[in-house]
Amino acid sequence: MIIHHPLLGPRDAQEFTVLGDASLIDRPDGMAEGAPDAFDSYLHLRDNPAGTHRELWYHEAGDRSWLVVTRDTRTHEVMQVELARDVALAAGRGR
Amino acid sequence: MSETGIASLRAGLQSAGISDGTPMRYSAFRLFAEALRGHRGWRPAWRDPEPQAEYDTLVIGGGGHGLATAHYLASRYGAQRVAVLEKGWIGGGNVGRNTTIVRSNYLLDGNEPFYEYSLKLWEGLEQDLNYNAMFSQRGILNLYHSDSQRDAYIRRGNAMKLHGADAALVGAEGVRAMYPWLNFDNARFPIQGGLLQRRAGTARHDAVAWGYARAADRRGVDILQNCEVTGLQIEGGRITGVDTARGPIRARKVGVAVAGSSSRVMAMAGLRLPVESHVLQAFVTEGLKPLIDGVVTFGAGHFYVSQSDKGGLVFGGDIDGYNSYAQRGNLPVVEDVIEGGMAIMPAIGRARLLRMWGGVMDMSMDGSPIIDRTPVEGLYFNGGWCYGGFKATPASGMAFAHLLATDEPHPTATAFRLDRFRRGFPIDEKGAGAQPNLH
Amino acid sequence: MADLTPITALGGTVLRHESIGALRIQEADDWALASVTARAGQAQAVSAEIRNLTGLDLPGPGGMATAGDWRALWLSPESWMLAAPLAQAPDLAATVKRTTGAAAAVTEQTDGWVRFDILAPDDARLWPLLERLCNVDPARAGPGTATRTVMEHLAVIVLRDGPGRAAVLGARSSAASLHHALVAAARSVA
Amino acid sequence: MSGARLASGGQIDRARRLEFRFDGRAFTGHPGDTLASALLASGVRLMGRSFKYHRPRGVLTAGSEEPSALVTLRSGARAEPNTRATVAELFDGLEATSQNRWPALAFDAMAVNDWLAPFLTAGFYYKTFMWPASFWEKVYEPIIRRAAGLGALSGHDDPDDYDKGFLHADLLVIGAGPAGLSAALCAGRGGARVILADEDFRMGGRLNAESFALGDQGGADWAAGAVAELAAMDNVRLMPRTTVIGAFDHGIYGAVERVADHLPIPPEGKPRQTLWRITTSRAILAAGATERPIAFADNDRPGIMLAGAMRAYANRWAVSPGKRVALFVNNDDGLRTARDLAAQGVRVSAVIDARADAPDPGIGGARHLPGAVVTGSAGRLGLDTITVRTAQGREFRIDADALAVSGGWNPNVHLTCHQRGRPVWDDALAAFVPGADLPAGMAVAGAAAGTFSTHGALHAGHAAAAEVLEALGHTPTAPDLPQAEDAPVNLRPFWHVAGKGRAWLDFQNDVTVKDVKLAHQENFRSVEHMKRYTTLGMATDQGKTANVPALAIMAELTGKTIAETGTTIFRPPYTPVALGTFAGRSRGRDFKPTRLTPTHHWAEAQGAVFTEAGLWLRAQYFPRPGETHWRESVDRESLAVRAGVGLCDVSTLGKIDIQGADAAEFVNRVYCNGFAKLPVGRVRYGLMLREDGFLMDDGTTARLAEDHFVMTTTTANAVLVFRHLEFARQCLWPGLDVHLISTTDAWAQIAVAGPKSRVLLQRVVDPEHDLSNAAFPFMACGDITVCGGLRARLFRISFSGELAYEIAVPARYGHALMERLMDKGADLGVTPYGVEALNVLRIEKGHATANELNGQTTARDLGLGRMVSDKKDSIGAVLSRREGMMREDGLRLVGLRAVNTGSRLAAGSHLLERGAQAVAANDLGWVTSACWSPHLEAPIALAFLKGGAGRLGETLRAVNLLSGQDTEVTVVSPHFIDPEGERQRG
Repeated sequence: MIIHHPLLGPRDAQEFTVLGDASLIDRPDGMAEGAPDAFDSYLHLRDNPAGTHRELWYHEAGDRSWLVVTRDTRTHEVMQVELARDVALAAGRGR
Repeated sequence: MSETGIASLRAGLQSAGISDGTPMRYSAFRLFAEALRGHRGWRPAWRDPEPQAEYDTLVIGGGGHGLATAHYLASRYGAQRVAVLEKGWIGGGNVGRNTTIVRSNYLLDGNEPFYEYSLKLWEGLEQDLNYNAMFSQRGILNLYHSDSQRDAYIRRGNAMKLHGADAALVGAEGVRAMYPWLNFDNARFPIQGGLLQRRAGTARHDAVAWGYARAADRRGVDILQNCEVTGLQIEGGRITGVDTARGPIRARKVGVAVAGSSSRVMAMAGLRLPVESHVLQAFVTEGLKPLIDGVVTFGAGHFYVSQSDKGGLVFGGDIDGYNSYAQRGNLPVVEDVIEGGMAIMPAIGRARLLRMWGGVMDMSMDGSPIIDRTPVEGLYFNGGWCYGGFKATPASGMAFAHLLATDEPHPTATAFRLDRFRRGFPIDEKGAGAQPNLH
Repeated sequence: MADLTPITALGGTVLRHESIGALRIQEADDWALASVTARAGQAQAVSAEIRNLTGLDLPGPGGMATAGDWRALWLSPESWMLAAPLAQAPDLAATVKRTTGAAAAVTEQTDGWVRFDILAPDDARLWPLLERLCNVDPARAGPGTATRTVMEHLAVIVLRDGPGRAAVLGARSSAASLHHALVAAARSVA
Repeated sequence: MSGARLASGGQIDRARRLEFRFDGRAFTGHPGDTLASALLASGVRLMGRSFKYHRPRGVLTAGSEEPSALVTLRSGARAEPNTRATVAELFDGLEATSQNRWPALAFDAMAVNDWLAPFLTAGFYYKTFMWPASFWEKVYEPIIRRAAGLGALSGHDDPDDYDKGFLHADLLVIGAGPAGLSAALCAGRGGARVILADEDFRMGGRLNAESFALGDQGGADWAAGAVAELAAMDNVRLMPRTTVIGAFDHGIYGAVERVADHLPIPPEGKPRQTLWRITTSRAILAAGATERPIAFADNDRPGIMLAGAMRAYANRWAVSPGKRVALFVNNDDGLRTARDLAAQGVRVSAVIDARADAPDPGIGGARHLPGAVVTGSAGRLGLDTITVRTAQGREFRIDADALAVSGGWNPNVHLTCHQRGRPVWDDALAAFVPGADLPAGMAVAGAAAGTFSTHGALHAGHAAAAEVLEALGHTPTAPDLPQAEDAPVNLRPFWHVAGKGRAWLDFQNDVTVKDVKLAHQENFRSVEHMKRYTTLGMATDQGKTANVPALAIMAELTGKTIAETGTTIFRPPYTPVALGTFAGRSRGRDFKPTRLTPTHHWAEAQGAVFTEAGLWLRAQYFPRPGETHWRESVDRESLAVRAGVGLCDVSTLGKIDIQGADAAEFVNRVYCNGFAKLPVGRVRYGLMLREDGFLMDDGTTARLAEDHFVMTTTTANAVLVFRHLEFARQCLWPGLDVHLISTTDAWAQIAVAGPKSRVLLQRVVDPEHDLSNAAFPFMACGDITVCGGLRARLFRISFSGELAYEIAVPARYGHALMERLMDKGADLGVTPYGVEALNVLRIEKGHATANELNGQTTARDLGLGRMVSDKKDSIGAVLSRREGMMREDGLRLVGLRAVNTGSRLAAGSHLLERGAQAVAANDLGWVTSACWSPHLEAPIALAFLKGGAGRLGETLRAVNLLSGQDTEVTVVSPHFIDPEGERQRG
């Protein structure tokens, strides 16, 4: 596969490590009410779509950026690649 | 042929159950007799019936597990009015695209009794099914390359023996005696020994599906091919039937055994699963004269191999690592697997890779399966087999049949619960945590 | 100065040089290295400080810049590796840290890496070597680029100085494996 | 002798002779020959045996689709089983051996299977061999296994090297026939970066095999001219002998270049083959087409070959296939064979054409039999006669030692299907053509797309390339293509001749029309069921010639159209590829890189024995003269540490530099225990959890400044932890000001351990640094200098439980520092120790390592449950408190001490009560790490024990059922040595 890194352009997927669903960005607050159920759902349950899937890739043998790759799990076509940091910030994650 | 000869042949055919109306038994005699009459007497291995409007039990998924479930429901639990619904052709999923290894060399209490039970069912499978699935107990040897790997295998081997399975530890010289052409002298990770399970082996994967299908069909199970389930009918939290490509079918109980597509089917019931779909590639070489007697796994790379009866080296390694519903993978994993092969078996360098293919795996959060009820009454789930589903086929079928028939987990499958993640009872053989692509 | 004698990454007291066909592969240890990462919101300040110190304009993604004896290559977002002649900058990280202060995270990197310079008469004779080792498109890796990629399972940075010239930075601990890979590939194409 | 070399013609170099041997017999050929063409020219027809029935086999094709003429090429460790003689390029000294026969090719005892054929129908083995159960492995299967397989591997290590590489292009053209050459010319002239790959050693495709002209040139000459023009272009890379094996995601194509297969052995340092991964924006598949046979009884005899192949042998290799040649065709293209042979002076005796309205090719002396079919063949080990049935139903024999068969052509659509694409049936061509869902960026041109005429192929190739050029922003030049034949496809589908005998579909796997009928009868009717039940298409040729006729027959039987019946899926590789090629250089010792510690060469000089730790090599122990067993060395090293001072290279631990205003907050969130208030100049032990609450890693982390930490990880988890921290930094808390960089390789870190460690260190640390207990207490850290100003870091941490330090210097000085420490500590008895002694020392102290942190254990299991802070949100804290992980009867790390000091205690043993039966229900836990403690003079161990905290003092058994060991052990605290920690604080 080729991942079009938003900063570095087309790069061999062999330079990357895949983590999984990009919803792993949405880590619940561990000190909040209902944290055990929230963490169970966050860590364990997946939509696992046959189709568009947003997922986390890490440019391990590259610039060490975590990326959110939007990819079709039926065709492997990549529709979009973003810096995960930007995605997380846009989702309201900060400190 | 003389008159008396024909008469005695007829008598023989009758005694072998060869007359219309009775199930056809396979045997050497039957084969001989059919050969003499140009094989005109063989009947379909299973029927292609029209779907009925209603069944007691529907099993969604005409793969190994679904067909085994139907067989055991009918043969062990006396179930009637059972149908198996298959989207395409039976045996077309992972039972038809795996590397055929059967073993019970598991570590954890949640797993080992189940896989050992499965192995025992394998040992009687052909007689049970009257179908030669070519289960061959050629042994599996897990190589180790370090002291800590050896320690882990000693722990595992003892766990196996405590559960009644067989296990033996073989030193480097013992490995050399079994496979003298392995790379002992120029290895990056020298072979120190291996954990051997002699009762493990391989089977003819397609034949497992066909054997179960034929056996289930003989007991009246309707096998409905090209019958994709398009919706689940749920009323008041209870399942009442399914919609299919061949029309709606009502049922009291529905078991889902569609590993690889579990999330898609269970989503019809509004359920999210602790499962991701991943592609696992497998490989076979051109046919070669016998070289590898049993199954060998490399402990310092992603590679395992056996040799089929046709002579092909059948091998595989790790999953590609990205979510996928496409039954194909990419070159980096091909290279990774074969590098592992060449690391321990430099003698296979001139064998040629004939074919590579991919299967879609239900990768669960702990690498272990799920056989359980669901929040929807009457809807049962069997999945999360990762890439270990083939060996589990008999026990999975039996345990799922048990659950469907009795509403209770089978004694060997009590740990395979859906809520084990929430409750903190993962069955994590690799210790890789809740990341499916690491299992 | 310390009275200890260093060894090279390949474990010798002298640097290894190989000539294979038209290619030369040279172990090199004459760069001091320090990573510089802008603290939150400090990228412009760091760029200015580095320009003052070195004359370098810090390069963008995948790029490499040189100014006099100084060199900077892009590592990751808002992070660069600075290089200077080791003889003149024995404690490069401290020098840089004095300049950037709290605006940057600076880490000494001189000993983390091994460098092999690859010299060929021209690009046409350089690429047969590189294309056997890493998946880098020649059209995107001309002079002035610094590409982080993989060679024979090793994470490396491929620097392009000019036609026929490349340098490969790899982890110091695997210097021997990287050297072996380079030499084997050179023999294959020689 | 049937075949012979024609007096003239062919693309062979008659001036040079190449000697070769087949089954020990000497032959000669010429450069340009394949093994098959040279054997045919020498009159050899019998080249192999089929898989199941061991039927005699000759050549069916002239290309890589060959199912029959398989030989073992070369000998010894270089033996290559199952090599297609039809693509093996002849070289001087070539050695080939026939296979799957015993004792000889002409007298094969296993041919008895052919007599047993009535019993060995499709799937016969599923129906028998079940009684008695144990006989399967013992009796039946061994016979089957020995009979099966084709060639044999040598059992020796493959002596050749293989390369891998990466190429990039704007356009990859696959196949250098008329369409491919035309496409490459167009794209090359237009300025695109083009790769043209062809599996043959001579580019030109069918142009080399046909007799017709392109413009005023012969086809082969035009091809040679095109290749010469392309070779002169800088932007075009020609890759002959290169098979594109697969179309993978995102425009990546796998290709295998046979670099040295046409040489006796590869030159020194050069690879035998190279695996290329080609990344390209666009690809044009111009892979041509494959001819298919017509099935009739005994259609598998040597001497029966495809019409196009026979034409290729005559035109390209100047080989006459026989003395009397007959043709059996259902299409006009096949008739060309008759014309070409006749033009070469070969006697064509009959043209049998299944079409009643077939045109007469007008071959002098040949009988033209429209509407006729071939119903059988005869001849021992090769064709002598065929039986023909005319349109009128009259049957008679015709003498023929060669028969050309053509059932039409199948476009080579394989690569179009590698990504879900399904070919579609074209009734007009009676063939599958590429479907609409091609891999992204791929176009198909020429015969591969069903455009069979040369004129059509040339123009299609040009048009496809022009489209690519325009898409890439180049301007295509106008086509400059020669006049070429433009014959329409004239074919009547005809798949098999009905009859009683066995009519072969899959020549290698011995699948006949009868087998397909049986599959239908038994309800194996889907194409996948048919394939799997009969094994059709599963041989080394993957059914390139067999599949379409078989599914046409299945369609007949089910009453469906071929389009409805569909086809099986084509998978990579296009043709089989040597495994060595996929491995490249990553084999043997080079399987994975090796990481060496900064003191590796020093340790080597000391005679250290090394062990693998992940990719690292670490000194395991340092044997001294007179020590005959590793235990002697390890005991000595361990005791030296406890009594004096020892040195161990611990550089392999991961080191992560963490800086930023929020560094403390960050570290506090990734460790489950508190780090926010760690003072500058101090080190703390940290436990890192995965988000699921299980232990991920542990290590010590030092605070060098308010905004600067240095974290250490275990050797095994260094990469994993770094990845995890970057995930937390970028994805979870992108607003924190924190920055990470690995410094693992930058530092040589040496543990200086033992009561005399301070004394030794004071001799190398520069005098301004006060190492007294007051100034530099246990868990202190700081920047120092050594040996006259060398920057260094000192950590007062202890893995052994003794007074101990770890000192770090720039990696290039590690070797020298080790020598200096050895030198300065000579009078203190300083002793280097390896990881074995390190392990003994840490077991004695009760420290966990990878054996305990195996990903399945919790902080609570280690007895460290209280370290998981509930006052903060750290990764893993919430899920670490799940019910299943908080059980009172859960596992707990304990120490074990053998009751009998002479007994053995093995890691991996399980724990049982005395007298308890060895069954799972009685399993109390297992031994994680075990050693002989030279300090305690007893076997000791660490173990996870159910309810372990409450069982101290109990006597249990450590049982290893694999070795029969059953050892009584006392449960003790895991801290065997100095549980109060006074030594390390001293």
